[in-house]
Amino acid sequence: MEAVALHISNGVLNGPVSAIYGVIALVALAYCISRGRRDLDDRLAPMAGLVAAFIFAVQMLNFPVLPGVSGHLLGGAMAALLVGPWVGALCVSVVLIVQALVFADGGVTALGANVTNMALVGTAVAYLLIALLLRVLPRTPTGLGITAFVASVVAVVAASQSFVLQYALGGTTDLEHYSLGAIAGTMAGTHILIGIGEGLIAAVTVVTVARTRPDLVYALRGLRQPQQVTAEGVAA
Amino acid sequence: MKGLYLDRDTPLHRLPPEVKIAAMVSATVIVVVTPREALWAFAGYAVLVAAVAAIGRVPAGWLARRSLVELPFVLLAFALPFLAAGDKVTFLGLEVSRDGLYGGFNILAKGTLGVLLSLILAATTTTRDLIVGLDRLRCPQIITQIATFMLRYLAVLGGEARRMRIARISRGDDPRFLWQLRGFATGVGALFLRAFERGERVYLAMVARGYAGRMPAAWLATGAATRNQWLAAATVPVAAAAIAGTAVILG
Amino acid sequence: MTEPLSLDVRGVGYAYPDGHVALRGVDLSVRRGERVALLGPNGAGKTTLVLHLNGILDGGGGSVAVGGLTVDRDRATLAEIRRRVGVVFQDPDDQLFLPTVGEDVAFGPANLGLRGAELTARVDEALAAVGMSEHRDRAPHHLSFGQRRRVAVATVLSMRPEILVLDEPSSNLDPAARRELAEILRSLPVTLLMVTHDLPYALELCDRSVILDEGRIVADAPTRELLADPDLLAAHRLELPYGFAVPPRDQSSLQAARTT
Amino acid sequence: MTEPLSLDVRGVGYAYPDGHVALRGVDLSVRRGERVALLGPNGAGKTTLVLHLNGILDGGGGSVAVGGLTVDRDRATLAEIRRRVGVVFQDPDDQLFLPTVGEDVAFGPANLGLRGAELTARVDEALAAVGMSEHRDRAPHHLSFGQRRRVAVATVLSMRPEILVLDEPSSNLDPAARRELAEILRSLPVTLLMVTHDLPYALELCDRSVILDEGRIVADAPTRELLADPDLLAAHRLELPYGFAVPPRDQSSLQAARTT
Ligand SMILES: Nc1ncnc2c1ncn2[C@@H]1O[C@H](COP(=O)(O)OP(=O)(O)OP(=O)(O)O)[C@@H](O)[C@H]1O
Ligand SMILES: Nc1ncnc2c1ncn2[C@@H]1O[C@H](COP(=O)(O)OP(=O)(O)OP(=O)(O)O)[C@@H](O)[C@H]1O
Ligand SMILES: [Mg+2]
Ligand SMILES: [Mg+2]
Repeated sequence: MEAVALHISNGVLNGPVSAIYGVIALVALAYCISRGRRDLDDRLAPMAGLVAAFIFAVQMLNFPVLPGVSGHLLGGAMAALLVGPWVGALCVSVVLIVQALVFADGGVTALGANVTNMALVGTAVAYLLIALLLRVLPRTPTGLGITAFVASVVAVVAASQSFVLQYALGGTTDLEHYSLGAIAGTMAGTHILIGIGEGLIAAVTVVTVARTRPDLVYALRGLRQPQQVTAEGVAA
Repeated sequence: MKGLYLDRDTPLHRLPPEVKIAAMVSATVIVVVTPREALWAFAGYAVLVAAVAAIGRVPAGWLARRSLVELPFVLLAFALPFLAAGDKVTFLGLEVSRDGLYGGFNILAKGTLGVLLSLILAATTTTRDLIVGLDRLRCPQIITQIATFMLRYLAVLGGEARRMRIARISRGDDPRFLWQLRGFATGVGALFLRAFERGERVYLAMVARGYAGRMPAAWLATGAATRNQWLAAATVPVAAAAIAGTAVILG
Repeated sequence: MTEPLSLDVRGVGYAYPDGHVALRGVDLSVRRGERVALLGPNGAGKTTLVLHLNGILDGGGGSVAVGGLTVDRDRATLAEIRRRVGVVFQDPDDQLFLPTVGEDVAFGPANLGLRGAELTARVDEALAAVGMSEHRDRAPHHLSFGQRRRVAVATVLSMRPEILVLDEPSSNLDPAARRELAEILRSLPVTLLMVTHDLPYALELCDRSVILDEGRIVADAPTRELLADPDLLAAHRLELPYGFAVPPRDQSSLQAARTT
Repeated sequence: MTEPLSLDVRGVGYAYPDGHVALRGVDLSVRRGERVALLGPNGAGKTTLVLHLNGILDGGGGSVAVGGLTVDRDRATLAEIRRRVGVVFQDPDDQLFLPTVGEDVAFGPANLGLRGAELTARVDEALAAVGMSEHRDRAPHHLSFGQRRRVAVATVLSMRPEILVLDEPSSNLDPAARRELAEILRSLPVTLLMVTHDLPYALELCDRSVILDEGRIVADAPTRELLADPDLLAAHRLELPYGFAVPPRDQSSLQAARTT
């Protein structure tokens, strides 16, 4: 498969499948909006903007994975770690919407499919893993770094498999030399490499933030309360 | 952030953003649902797109260069005739799959037309207006809010990266590449944090001036679309639908 | 007291997320229409205190009330408080974010619900007050630092707040702009809290001064008295600048008369 | 002349990418060891001129030479010029970028090749000079504005440049820090160009002053003479602050004697 850029353009998927995914994406986003609204306070609103901007910027860096094959980062895991699953999914969706409208990157009719792969599947898988890993790993910057890395790799591969599924359901052309299994295998292979690159960036970013501003990491929420300071001193 | 906006003064530029978005999306949907065998419908669309581009004074060369984002899918389109299943036909002296040939054409034509329509929208509408348009199309506020901040933060990221560069070169450092300092990664982390803290202060300053989630631009920008403007913009999807309809009936 | 205090700060403490304690129990009350200078060394906690006055920072204990309304997390109360208190930040780059100067100055009043001609009039007036009318359509980040500071002041003047809180408004202003700002501030019928390191400026504008040091209020007295106490000043890294002599009282009121 | 000029600016013009013209032919020469104040209203082009002195901006015509070396795009020359000229920017956020104060102050001398104990000594000395030694391990962006300004000064002091260019170094400093900085600057055997809006500070530190307005040098004279010409000052939005009187000459030299 040459097309590893996950921004599916118009005409790759047939009408019904595009429409079904459009509906799936709309319903899921509506749910994310209702959950995300509660999260989006004075701290998270600017963070959500920055996470979206950061994902936007790193998605512009297309880097070669194999000769003739290039891919880009997806950012779902980093979003889930920093702003949580609901706002995280919204951030990635905003990136995809703006890319489709402003940079003609990814077709508007494939927006539902693109949102499903990168914003929904990517963020959901990442957040499940994060929730799991943070239960076993220590809640230290190192633990968080490992979590970010693993979640990124798995989420990227999961997003690529979601694309394979869409192609199997509604690809406008059947392929003969490639069985579905082979396509899935190739996609997984290249996306493990992309995932490793993404995992490194996500890990370093999240670790830097966790070191200086642990209050900003959604995944560490509830660990820190504002300290009470009185004339007598700092209360524990 | 400017995006792909081309600063001109044309009827297309003056059209309110919400009608342009609606027209672009509906025209794209019509293109995508057109049966791929209706070859000449695509020729009709191409003429339509060229006409719209001409009204917006969007140069053809610019469109050609910018549509390279579609490249991976073009490669897929050219590969499909050789990879796809089904009967074989001879095309330009090569034995290829008929289904693959159609499939390749399908992706190429629909993909290209879609990209061109998006590019025309991007060339005639500023990013800020696009958000105003989304807001007027009843896009949930949380989405437009994140989008506004995203555009704002792209500028902050750029600004902070520039400041960091000046800080370094003026103290005797000689970077060939911005993030060479302590490896790409630490640079990214530091930039992220710095941009966040700047953006956080900016956000708090906005809140201090009464910001509550909606940019005044959404209601200040010169009036929402009039009926006539909706009608004018509707000509594009309507023309596309006419082409599609004719193609289906005749084909 | 019949009228509620404009600002009523009681026992406010604050520690930054990295654990650094900035405020250790601040008490301060300001009556309506008073003009108070907030003095103190670098790192004393002045900016941190300012950020508490409209609920941007909180949660470290103590309470802040503005015109009788207590700052808490309730959105409606916060919105009302932010409508009353206008804050000019120390760093103009934190304050300006829109693509043009005009839009930035219109942002606050637009959020208050102003539209059309009324909004335009507010913007014109605020820009004229800081001498930036001709730069209305330029991008704020393409201005000089001092020009940005002036626009930052305009973004808050245009909101006509009841209480004006300024964090070092005169820094980076050219001398004429510094005096013009003093004239504007003197002419406004508002409660004023001004952070400054410029003691002559404090004397010129504010009858009362408080000194904040290490997160506590350590002095609160008429400015003229404070400036006459070199030991107190020296204990908090304050001192009168080279060449400056506190003008006799009558001359200072003369000066005030001349400029109004 | 036997010795090359420290700074030799000839006919420098500059327009920003958005078309705004900031400099329209600036001529300025500064001899070695001179201390010159650069005065002028907001938006006059002072910062733009400063950014030309170490080649951060260029290409608008004219030439800049530093100690005989002409600023051009050649990497080696630029590196040498940046080693000689230390610039303290108007906005401390433009200066500080490393995770801790100590690293930031060490960055410049480390680029000059210093290592180990020598480097540590430089950093200690520079931080002590601005009174920030105890904040060595903190993150610069978690400091107060005035603390950041002090660290910004330290990052350049630690490089011991031959020519020190400071863009409003005293703004946001508390009064004691302002005086301490004056003492440091007076004690350094360097060529000094200081942008300031603080005329008493200019008088205290610099014998010579130039006024820049609308991108041109409009006056160049001993500071004392300039400040005695109210019409000239007023024409360029400069004026002496409230309560300030130019001290008689002997007192000013007394003051200088007292502090050295
Ligand atoms: N974001 C931050 N994170 C951690 N500590 C901080 C932060 N901002 C300020 N501080 C610390 O809190 C203390 C008070 O800072 P604040 O900015 O309120 O001082 P200030 O009185 O305004 O000083 P200045 O006159 O320099 O502006 C200082 O010791 C400072 O180092
Ligand atoms: N990045 C920029 N893009 C466009 N114009 C700019 C930019 N920076 C400054 N200018 C303009 O160039 C002129 C000179 O600006 P400069 O920053 O040099 O002024 P300054 O003398 O340092 O003023 P201040 O005392 O306010 O710091 C001003 O009119 C300003 O608006
Ligand atoms: Mg402060
Ligand atoms: Mg300047």
